[in-house]
Amino acid sequence: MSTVAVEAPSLPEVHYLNADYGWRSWLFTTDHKRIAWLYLFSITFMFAIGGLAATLMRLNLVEPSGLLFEPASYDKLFTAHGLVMIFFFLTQSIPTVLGNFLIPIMIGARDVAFPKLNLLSWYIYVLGATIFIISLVTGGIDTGWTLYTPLSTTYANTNVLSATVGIFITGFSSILTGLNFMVTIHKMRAPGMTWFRLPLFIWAMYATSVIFVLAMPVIAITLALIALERIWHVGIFDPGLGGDPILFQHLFWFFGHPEVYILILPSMGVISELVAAGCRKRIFGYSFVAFSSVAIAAISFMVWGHHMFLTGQSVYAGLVFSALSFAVAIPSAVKVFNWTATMHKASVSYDTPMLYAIGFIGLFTIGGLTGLFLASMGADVHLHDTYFVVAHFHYVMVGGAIMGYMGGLHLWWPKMTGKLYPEAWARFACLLVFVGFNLTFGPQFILGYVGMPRRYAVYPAEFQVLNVMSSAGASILAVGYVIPLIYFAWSVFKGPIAGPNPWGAKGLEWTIASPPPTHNFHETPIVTEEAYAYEPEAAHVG
Amino acid sequence: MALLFFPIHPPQASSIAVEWDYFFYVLTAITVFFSALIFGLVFYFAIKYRRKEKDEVPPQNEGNLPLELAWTIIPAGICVVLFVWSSVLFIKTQRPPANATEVFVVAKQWMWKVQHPEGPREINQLHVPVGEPVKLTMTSEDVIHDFGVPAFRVKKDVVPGIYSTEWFTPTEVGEYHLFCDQYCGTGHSHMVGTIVVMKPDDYEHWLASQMNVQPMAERGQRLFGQLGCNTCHGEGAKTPGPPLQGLYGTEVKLQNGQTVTADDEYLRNAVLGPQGVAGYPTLMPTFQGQVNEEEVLQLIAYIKSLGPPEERKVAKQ
Amino acid sequence: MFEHVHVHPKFFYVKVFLALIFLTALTTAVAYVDLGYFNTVAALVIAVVKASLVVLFFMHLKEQEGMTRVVIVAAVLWLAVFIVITLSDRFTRHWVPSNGPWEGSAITAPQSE
Amino acid sequence: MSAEAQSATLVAEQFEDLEQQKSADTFGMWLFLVTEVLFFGGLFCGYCLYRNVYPEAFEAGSHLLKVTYGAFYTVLLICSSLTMALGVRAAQLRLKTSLTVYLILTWIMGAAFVFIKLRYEWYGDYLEGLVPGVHFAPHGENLEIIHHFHALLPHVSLFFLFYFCMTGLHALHMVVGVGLLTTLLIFTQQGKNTQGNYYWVEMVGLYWHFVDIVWIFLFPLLYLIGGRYV
Repeated sequence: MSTVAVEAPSLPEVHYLNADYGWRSWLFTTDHKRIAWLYLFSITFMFAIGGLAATLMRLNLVEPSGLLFEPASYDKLFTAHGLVMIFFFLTQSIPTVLGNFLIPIMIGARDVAFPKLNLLSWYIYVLGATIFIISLVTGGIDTGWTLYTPLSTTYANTNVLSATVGIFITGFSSILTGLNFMVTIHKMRAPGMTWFRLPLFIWAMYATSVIFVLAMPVIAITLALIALERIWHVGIFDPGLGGDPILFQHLFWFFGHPEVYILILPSMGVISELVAAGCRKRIFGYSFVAFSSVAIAAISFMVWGHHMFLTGQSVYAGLVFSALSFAVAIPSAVKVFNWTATMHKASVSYDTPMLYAIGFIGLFTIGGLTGLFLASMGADVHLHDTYFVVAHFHYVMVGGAIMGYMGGLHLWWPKMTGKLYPEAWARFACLLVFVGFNLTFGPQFILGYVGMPRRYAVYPAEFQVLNVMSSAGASILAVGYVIPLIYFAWSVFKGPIAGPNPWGAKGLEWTIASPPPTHNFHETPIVTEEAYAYEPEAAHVG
Repeated sequence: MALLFFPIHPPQASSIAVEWDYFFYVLTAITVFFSALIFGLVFYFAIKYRRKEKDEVPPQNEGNLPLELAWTIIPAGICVVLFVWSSVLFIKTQRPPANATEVFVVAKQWMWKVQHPEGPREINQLHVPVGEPVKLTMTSEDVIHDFGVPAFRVKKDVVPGIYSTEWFTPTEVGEYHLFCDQYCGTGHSHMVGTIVVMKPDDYEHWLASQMNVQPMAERGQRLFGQLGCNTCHGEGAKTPGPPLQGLYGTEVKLQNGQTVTADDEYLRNAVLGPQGVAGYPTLMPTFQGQVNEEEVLQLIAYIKSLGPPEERKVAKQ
Repeated sequence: MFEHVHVHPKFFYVKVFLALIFLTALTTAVAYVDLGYFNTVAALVIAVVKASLVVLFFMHLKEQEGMTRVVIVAAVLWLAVFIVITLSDRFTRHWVPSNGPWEGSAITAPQSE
Repeated sequence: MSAEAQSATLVAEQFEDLEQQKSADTFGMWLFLVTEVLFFGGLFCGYCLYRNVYPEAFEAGSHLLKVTYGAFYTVLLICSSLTMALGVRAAQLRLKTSLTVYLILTWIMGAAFVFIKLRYEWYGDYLEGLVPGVHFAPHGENLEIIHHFHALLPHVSLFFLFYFCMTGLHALHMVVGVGLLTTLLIFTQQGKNTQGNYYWVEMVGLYWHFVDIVWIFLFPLLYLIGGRYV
């Protein structure tokens, strides 16, 4: 039953955006949809900071001797880029914006389980981000986002302390968000909404929340230990006092590797939705895709040592980590194959969300496969800490996570605002992102293979051509990210009215008005069918 | 390979590099194959099954169990093969041959300090003869560094408080990049050097041309005297400490009942933070702060020079 | 609404309490006897028993729904994985892998100098 | 039934009924405790590692602690857990007076724990120079063992690092717990906890028991293992 609007749609008279006015109605709101907006604004701001740092870095690398900065400043730039993007943008991006907005609606609830806690999470995030930004503008931090000891505890003389305090605080925002989502998904589902009727986005968000709850506390205590060591020099990571610097890496990566799945899993969930909506088809092998999310979350906790093959970690521990790292590739492969199979004999739309989904599937495949190089200990001996690693995780984080986030924003923007964005501009921006992205990070695979180490402010002259290509790509990529900012803002005021279901997609969120009313549903919905229950034309006509 | 304006291939200058590249090519082939497959299918489906009418809904299907199993098991099989292959390769890189020439590396912010047992010392340079395995024993004075040589396809973190080892057999004469691959602070990108691989004759010539060299063991012996180690560990010392002749490589019984092998790492710990050896009073003070990492290595070289474990006889200097 | 909640008699809690006090005395006493390695084992086993008593009876885990139990087991399991693997690295760090059957003499040179 | 109307005001608007709200809140609390397990877990992991690397130093460190304190705290916390559990029972039975009494007893024991820990034990440790780090210089009783292995000193300092971190984090949780009990007492006086919605008491109880469990592990790990018979 496709309900593509025929008559001119109109906005509902009362919806969550106009139910109340004034800054109080936003800053003290407990409506999950408004909290999603609060996050959207704050993380876009952080993305701008992280993006600016990236732009300056790429600009600097145009010259082998550094175009703009001394190494000291360059080091602060890449540290700021990494920390901002990981802890203040990607971790929040899909969960707090799309997750907050959609989870209650998709499961047929009025709100998340703990709306006040939800708002509190945002305030904690803002507090942490503010402290972090202050530490950046008052001198920055130059340890790399991995904060390896003893560099971060003893030798760095930048604002390590205030930056770690900022991240520490933000971590609690994520813990509370994860807890909130888990309880919501468990306890707030509408009648009839069984686990296997849930949209795959919910499965992915659930897996992500599990990681939030289990991994984030560990980074919190680790950062606390860094602070302790820095203030009192107690020796926990200082070999001179009997400490073990590699223990820090264990603690860090026990959090750090699940963290990268926090970044990619939600995006996988979004892609499932985009592919289903863009193909008007049930996702091929629903239960395999659902369980692969859970499998990824579970295995992700046991692979952290593949970041440490060359640190002097035990070869035997390395073997275990390597084997498990290969194992985590399999559920990811299963997802990719299933998305591809979904497109078989489908009705593939060329709307922007589907274009992002197609981009994601390809780029994530490359990102995932190059991960095999780094999961294998033998290949890691040469590729570790080179630009190959940088290229690999950007294919996953940018080509994967951010493509998914952008695609999701485009799919649900009409739902969030009730307005349509200009489709032509959106497709153009998507193309720019795809081209710019590949030009930026493709050459970095070669750079890494040739041997250029990451985090180099200056580099041997023979690497220049590839670096210039990469920087050129980055400028295209930057334009690709600025254009949506402009047309999204435009669409809120001038965009055509979208109607409740502009894509003819399935799912509870498309059954309610756009923008939705404050409590989402006028009556608690009763779910009687599976997710993506598209009905073929024949049935429709008959 | 200078077909393009930029290098696409690092020099292949060690025995491991050949094997490594072979593995890398296979991985690359797998990556290209699957990426092309997925891209190809996605684009093909996107074009062939494009939406033709605005409210078209395609026929639905649930999935296909054999297909699901196929694309679970085939990648798993590939992963198993790759895992075994890569692990074998890795273990080779981790176990230096016994006849390797030893070179000692101490990293500090931001330079590489190299000592050859024969005496020459270098900074940010390492001269080695072609065709002979070289084993590096490395440690750091401050933060974690990483000794990486792209042309040899080897690298290893250099961690303070630990001796890490790395080995390679250079196969091509030439000069190659040495990079610090682990971010180590402001001067990270300046912590680079050159590995000079020379013909054996040239290498001998180079060794001979180094002026005023004193072998590491001799330096160690001088330090041994200066630090007063003789007082307890020397011959006929009044307050006897454990004798050091022929100690290297033997088993040592500690006061806590454990037995450890007297290797480089044990000796380093014994100098910097002595543990009681069974049968002797624990009088030895710590030398932490009095000797730097290079000097510790010289002391170890001296103790090592006092004879191999088999012959427990006094090596008279 | 809450009428069907199961209320335990006071003595139920007092029994658990007495068991906990007894185990505390036991663990303290055992610590004064030199059992070598077994001291650690005994202390940990007693601690686990005490913790289980608290979780099962004071915290009513026995009466919680299945999912809560899964969550608790998962947390403990995760912590165990974390600690065990981290320790396994530290204590096998000095093991050098022995020759494998796959190795020719090309790589590993003769073991004598 | 008036209870029906009464409960309607207790249900937050996102929930369908009190049953759903209760089960969501309880599940949320258990999840929170899971995050706490992993929060402490980082410290436990570090402790296990160093304890196995430097067993003598950790035993020596343990020897310098006063086991009387450890045992006393354990008994105190177990007692407070009992009163807390009985408090939850009283709330289930809607007995306002007994609930108040049990909560006050728990409060007193919790506060006593924190007070004795800070005022006597930690302060005593401080006077004996047991604060870890570069200034670590023990000069109290039982130091023969350290003189015997003077090279152990930095590693004993590591033991005290874990001792202060773990008991400190635990004490911090006790302070929070005492704060929660205070709030509960106020609510109880307002009659909020004895009208059927006892689960606020139950959730604070869960937290309180969890903090007790942490101590159940800290006591043998820090005060007992290997440190008593040397």
